[in-house]
Amino acid sequence: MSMLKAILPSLAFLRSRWLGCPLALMLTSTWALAQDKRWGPGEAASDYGYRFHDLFWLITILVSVAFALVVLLLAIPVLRDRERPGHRASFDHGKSLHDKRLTAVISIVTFIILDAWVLVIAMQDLREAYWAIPDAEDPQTYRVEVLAQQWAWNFRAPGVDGEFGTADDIITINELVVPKDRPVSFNMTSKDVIHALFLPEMRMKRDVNPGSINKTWFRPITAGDFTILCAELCGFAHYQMSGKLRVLEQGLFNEWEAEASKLASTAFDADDTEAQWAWDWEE
Amino acid sequence: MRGISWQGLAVSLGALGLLTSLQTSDDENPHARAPRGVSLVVTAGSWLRAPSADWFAKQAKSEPSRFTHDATAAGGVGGWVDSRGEYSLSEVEGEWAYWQWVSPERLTAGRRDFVQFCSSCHGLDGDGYGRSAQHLRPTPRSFQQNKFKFTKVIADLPSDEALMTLIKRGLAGTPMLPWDLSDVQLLDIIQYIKSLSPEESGWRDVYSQVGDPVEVGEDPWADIKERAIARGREVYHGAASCHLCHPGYVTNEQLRVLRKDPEGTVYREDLTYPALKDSEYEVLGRATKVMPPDFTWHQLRAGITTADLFQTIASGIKGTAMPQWKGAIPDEDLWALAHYVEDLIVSYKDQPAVRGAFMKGLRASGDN
Amino acid sequence: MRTPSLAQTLILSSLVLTACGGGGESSAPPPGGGPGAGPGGPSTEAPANGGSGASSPAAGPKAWSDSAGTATLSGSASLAGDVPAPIQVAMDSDPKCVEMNSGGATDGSVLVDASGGLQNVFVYVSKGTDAWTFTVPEEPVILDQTGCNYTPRVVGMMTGQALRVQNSDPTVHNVHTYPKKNRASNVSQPAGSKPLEIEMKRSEVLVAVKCDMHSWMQARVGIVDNPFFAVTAADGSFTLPKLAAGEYTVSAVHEVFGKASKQTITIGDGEAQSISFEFSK
Amino acid sequence: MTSDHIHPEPTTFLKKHVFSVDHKVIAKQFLWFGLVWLGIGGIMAMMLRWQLANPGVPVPLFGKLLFPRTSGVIDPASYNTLFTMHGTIMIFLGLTPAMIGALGNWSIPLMIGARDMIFPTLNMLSFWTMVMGGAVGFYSLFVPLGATEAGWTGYPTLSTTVGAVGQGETLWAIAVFLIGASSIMGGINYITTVIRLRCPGMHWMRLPLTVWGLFLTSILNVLFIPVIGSAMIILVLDRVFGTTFYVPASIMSGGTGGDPILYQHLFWIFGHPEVYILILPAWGVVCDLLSFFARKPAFGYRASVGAMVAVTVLSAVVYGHHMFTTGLSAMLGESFMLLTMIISVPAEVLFFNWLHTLWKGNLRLTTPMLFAMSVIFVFGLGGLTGIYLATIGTDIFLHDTYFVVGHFHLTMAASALFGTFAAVYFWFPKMFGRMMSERLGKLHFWLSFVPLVIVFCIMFISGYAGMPRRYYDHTSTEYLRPLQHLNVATSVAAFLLGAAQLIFVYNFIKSRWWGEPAPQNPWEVGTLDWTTETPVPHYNFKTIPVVQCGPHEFSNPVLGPDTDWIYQTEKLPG
Repeated sequence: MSMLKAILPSLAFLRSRWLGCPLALMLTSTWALAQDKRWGPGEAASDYGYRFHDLFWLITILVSVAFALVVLLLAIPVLRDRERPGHRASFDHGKSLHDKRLTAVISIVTFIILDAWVLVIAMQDLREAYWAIPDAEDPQTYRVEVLAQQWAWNFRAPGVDGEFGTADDIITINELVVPKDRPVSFNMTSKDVIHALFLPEMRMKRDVNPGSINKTWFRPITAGDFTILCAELCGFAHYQMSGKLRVLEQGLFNEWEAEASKLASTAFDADDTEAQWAWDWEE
Repeated sequence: MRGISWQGLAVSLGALGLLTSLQTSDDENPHARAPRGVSLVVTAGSWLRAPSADWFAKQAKSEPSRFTHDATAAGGVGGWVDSRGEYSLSEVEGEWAYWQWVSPERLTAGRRDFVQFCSSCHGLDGDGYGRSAQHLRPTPRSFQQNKFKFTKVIADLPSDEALMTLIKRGLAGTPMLPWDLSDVQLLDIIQYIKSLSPEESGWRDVYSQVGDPVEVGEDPWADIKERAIARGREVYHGAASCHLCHPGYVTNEQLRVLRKDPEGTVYREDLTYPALKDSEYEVLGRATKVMPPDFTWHQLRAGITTADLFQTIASGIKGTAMPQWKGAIPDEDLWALAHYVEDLIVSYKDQPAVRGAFMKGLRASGDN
Repeated sequence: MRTPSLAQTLILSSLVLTACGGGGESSAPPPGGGPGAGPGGPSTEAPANGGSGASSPAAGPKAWSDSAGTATLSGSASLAGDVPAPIQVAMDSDPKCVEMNSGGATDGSVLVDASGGLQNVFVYVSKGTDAWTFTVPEEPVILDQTGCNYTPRVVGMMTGQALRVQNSDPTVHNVHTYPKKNRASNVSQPAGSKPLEIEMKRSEVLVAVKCDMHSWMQARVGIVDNPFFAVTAADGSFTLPKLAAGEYTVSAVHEVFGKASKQTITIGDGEAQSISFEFSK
Repeated sequence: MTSDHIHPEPTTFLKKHVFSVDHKVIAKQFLWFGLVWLGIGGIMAMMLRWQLANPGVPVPLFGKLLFPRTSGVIDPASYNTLFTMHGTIMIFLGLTPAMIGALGNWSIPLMIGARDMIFPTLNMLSFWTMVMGGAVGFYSLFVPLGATEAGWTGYPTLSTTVGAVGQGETLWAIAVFLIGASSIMGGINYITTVIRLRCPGMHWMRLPLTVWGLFLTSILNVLFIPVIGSAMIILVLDRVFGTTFYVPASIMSGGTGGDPILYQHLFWIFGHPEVYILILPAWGVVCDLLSFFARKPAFGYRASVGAMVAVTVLSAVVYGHHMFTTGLSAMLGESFMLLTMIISVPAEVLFFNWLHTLWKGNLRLTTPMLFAMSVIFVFGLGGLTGIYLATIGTDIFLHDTYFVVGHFHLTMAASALFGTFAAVYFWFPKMFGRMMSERLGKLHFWLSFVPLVIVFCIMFISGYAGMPRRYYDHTSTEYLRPLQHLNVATSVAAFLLGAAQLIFVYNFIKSRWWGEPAPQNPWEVGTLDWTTETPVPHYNFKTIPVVQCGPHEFSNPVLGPDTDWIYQTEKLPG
């Protein structure tokens, strides 16, 4: 009886608004929310971002051709070789040497065109860009420590003195400011669960694991405000773990850094050791 | 062969039962937590034991001041003091103290949601030092301290509605997100949080008062924003002397004029920077310090509309150096301050170039 | 500004619909709807008195009358060791304060005279007054802010007595109390404001009062359940007049050096005794 | 082992229909079990799509019943639970029993000419262990402090007490363990049965490819399920007994700690073969059905078998591509990239053989044939998009976005599901003695196939546009808000897809009891399962058959013009 009572309101919903309501809701509400629709990831703002674009579209072309071939080879028999009176399939086990050779050749050629080509480019990309983490000793490199937590990004930059663990370290939450045209190098770890630092406009993503330090980098080439997202399920507020990445022109950045450092040292409480979490940068 | 298989089945069922029973034992206090530094071994067990209504019933007997026992109520056991409850009970020293009966089911539900959603920062026992709270400044609220910064009430404690509003809006620039939870869930969590007050403090203190958020009322400067900003600037650097803690957004010269100080008066060094202040908020027993925000730089936590700012300034920020201003200066000056601060935020925050030029202008002028 | 599309109108209406459908979230009234707390609930308890033990003996306390107080306890507090050099306080954040302390200002937390007498020690009877109930004086205790300092720096008052904080300075202060057992408050007091009345409902010895705007400004308030308390003078001396005959525990607390060891005395009618407290760094 | 010792047919209801040791009954049990769970998992998917299209809007019809505390709105925790359980249910409780449990139990003994599985009791135990796993998994939804919400991958430390304090996660791990145990029991049974119980003349190269697929799947099951089993046991130890295998020292205030990455390795050593565990039987079915309905021998039988064996072997060494962003060393990353690419070679061989089988055939476009051909389409789409993810350069951006969701749904979910549908439509007449409605079947096919392709193709666009997966509400982030229209479109297509399954349910139930009685061999196919009567008698074959030819002797000229097929028990003329 109580079960029935619990169900009844749902049924009332059914009676009063019938199917039209949920459907109308679904079709309209969120179309309107998305005022400016987007179909791609937008312009890349990092120097290696173009590599994703190039490789992606290269693969897309290759894959499209391959898939078109599959569909074609699927469609022709369907249209041509349908069962009809008097029609009989050709008998072919594909056992002949010719067939075996054909199989081998086609597979290997497909592999070379589809995979090996992409593979070579990808390895090149990795070595030249994604995994070419800049030297932390280089003064050009802007270093950032990331301490992820449920559900926020803690960033720490060394400030004007260029050293971590000092009073002028710039600590920000969910907001990162970096200089344009300088490599930004990350050392990342987490307080609790695995997160992933995802900068979509920079085409950068790397997991942030508790218990070990992960490294990654990018070099912004466009000034402006960008997005920081979390790309590894980190609990139920995962979707809210976003932040803002601000890329400033070099001159403006230096000013910003000086000011941020000064404010940081004003806010620094040397006795509050619990608040200090910088670590050594090891190569 | 068949016999052995049945035995295997029985054994696996038994093992399963054992595992589940290990987890569902309610005998121990789920708040019990090993001292910090002891490995997870000890803590894991207690983490997993979820309290049931029975648990609360037991607690009510052992801790009568936390949970009242009411034989007339259907559930037998219920809630604790909430001075805003509709069901008044006793009169203490001329003030009405109210009690609200909260069912153990709601407490249980509240605790579950608290553990699931809040405990990673606020700690399992609400001490404000969960795993994700390490190194975090400002610190998450400890519900054993019962001080709340941004509830915008003048009284000691916020009402349920005020807390709910805060949780729903979140605190900008902190891991306190705007939580997508339903009102029912939030109210249950809030009831549970109240029960975390230590004896004679917070919601378990008969002298505590619960207030509504500062009433916004009408903005006296609604149509004359420019004048409001000018007046706000005067109050900020004059009667209210906000620049003692927050940055002054004027040159020394201008400050002398605003404060009608004689020529040659010297103000604090770093006038254009905020000054670090003590707070009452503790981590591991040690009070932390809090930086008054530079409105052109830092993110404000509790909203940047004029009304939000008015409420925050009027009520002050509990536990920090920011005092209650309501009553200390006239409301229209509070509104003027709100307008001025809002103007600072709109004009300079998130615009590094503009802000840089503005601050440089202040600092470069003459005798700063 | 675009005109709202049909879609947006639909959302709005659907939101309203869902909002209407989503009611029923308010908490249910307690069964019976009546008062919820029964015997054993904290509501029926008298407000607890913290600290110095005011619990009543079975016989029940009787009202205190001044005629019973014939004994006098006097004494002194001293600091062992060297006299610490006064610490200069920089008041440059507020030129008004600098102006009022043109001779320079020193930190007033430790004031020791040449013979070692320690000023601003709060001395009170912490035990032995259970036999009486005391009426709380109606006149408030005054804590003035003058010259960017609290005057007096240490005050004592009875539980429930009002603390009136007034601002005689031409500048703004905020009165921030840091109690552990009482309600904390932090209210600003611009120049010319009317005095603030702060209530402390539980006894608590040495509640800090600070002004966050002028970080050097500090005061201490001792709140006790009986009228037997005193603050040591510049030479470290104090007097507790009008004690009744009996056995008492007397405690002394200093804001920097903390508690001195308690002393138990037995005093007879009309007697005068003297005790001394020694603090160390 | 092909002894003629036959137990009498059980007579009690319990022995006959519940605790039966007959492989046919167990196959039906697995089928019903799997279909019910596919339904539950599907409804969960519908709820997920509802939330994504209408963030924060109450679920219509049954929302208030399921989420009373939020008056019908899926809250973020429930959302996480839903997608975790959707994944777990679909893989472990839906496809595994329906594909491997039901299909394997049904077709292996029948197709190899055996009277039952070699270990009938183990077979029954396998089913009931899975039921127990399902029950524990289902119960985990209702325990205090919340159901599991760490994703079907259950990465620590989110799945340890650090991230999930509730018992749901523990029960989830136990459920996965139990289901794994069931799969191992099944796997051992299948392997031994195929090795030992093949009837005379059924040598390895005469096995139907379905059996090959199931055989290789079973090998993977037996090899790799123990790995996830151990991972789950360790997880339970960490959760319940306070060990720290997966919890690093840095987050537990001292002591010695473990490493959460250990779990990822363990999980994916199993997890990647799991993809092939689900897809290999589907491949086998597709190989066979294409040949059956194109009335043409399976092109390159040996090459197909070789390709499937190669995939089986390689599947164990490519798992690292799931962890490209985890922080693998550059050397490992590149090696895994290369290996992953190499696994596409056998897949290409299979595609080539499938397409060649169809070429110049005599196509009967029945429902099972349509589903089998659609596997080529969806697996082609899914497999080819795998290249983006195998390539680290593109994976860095696409990892953990909807691109991945689209990819793996097409490869392992849609392909395996359509393979299952093909198998169900194909064997239904033999199983239940009645024909399924072809008209409804084709309707079901088109209404499933088109929306399914739309759903997952839109996901490719969303993923390319940078939409991360496992987000409760994409409109809460400015960057993702302009992608909401994609979510809405996906959801609309997904609801159509979901609704189309009602046709299947109707068709299945109606045909099961009220369908047209099936002839002995409606599809005119020569494998051994079609040589027995319909319904299949107790112990399948009165006498153990003797195989004379391969399974795909279609349109063999020696058969003469009147017929284009021959039973495997018959000798080819001439």
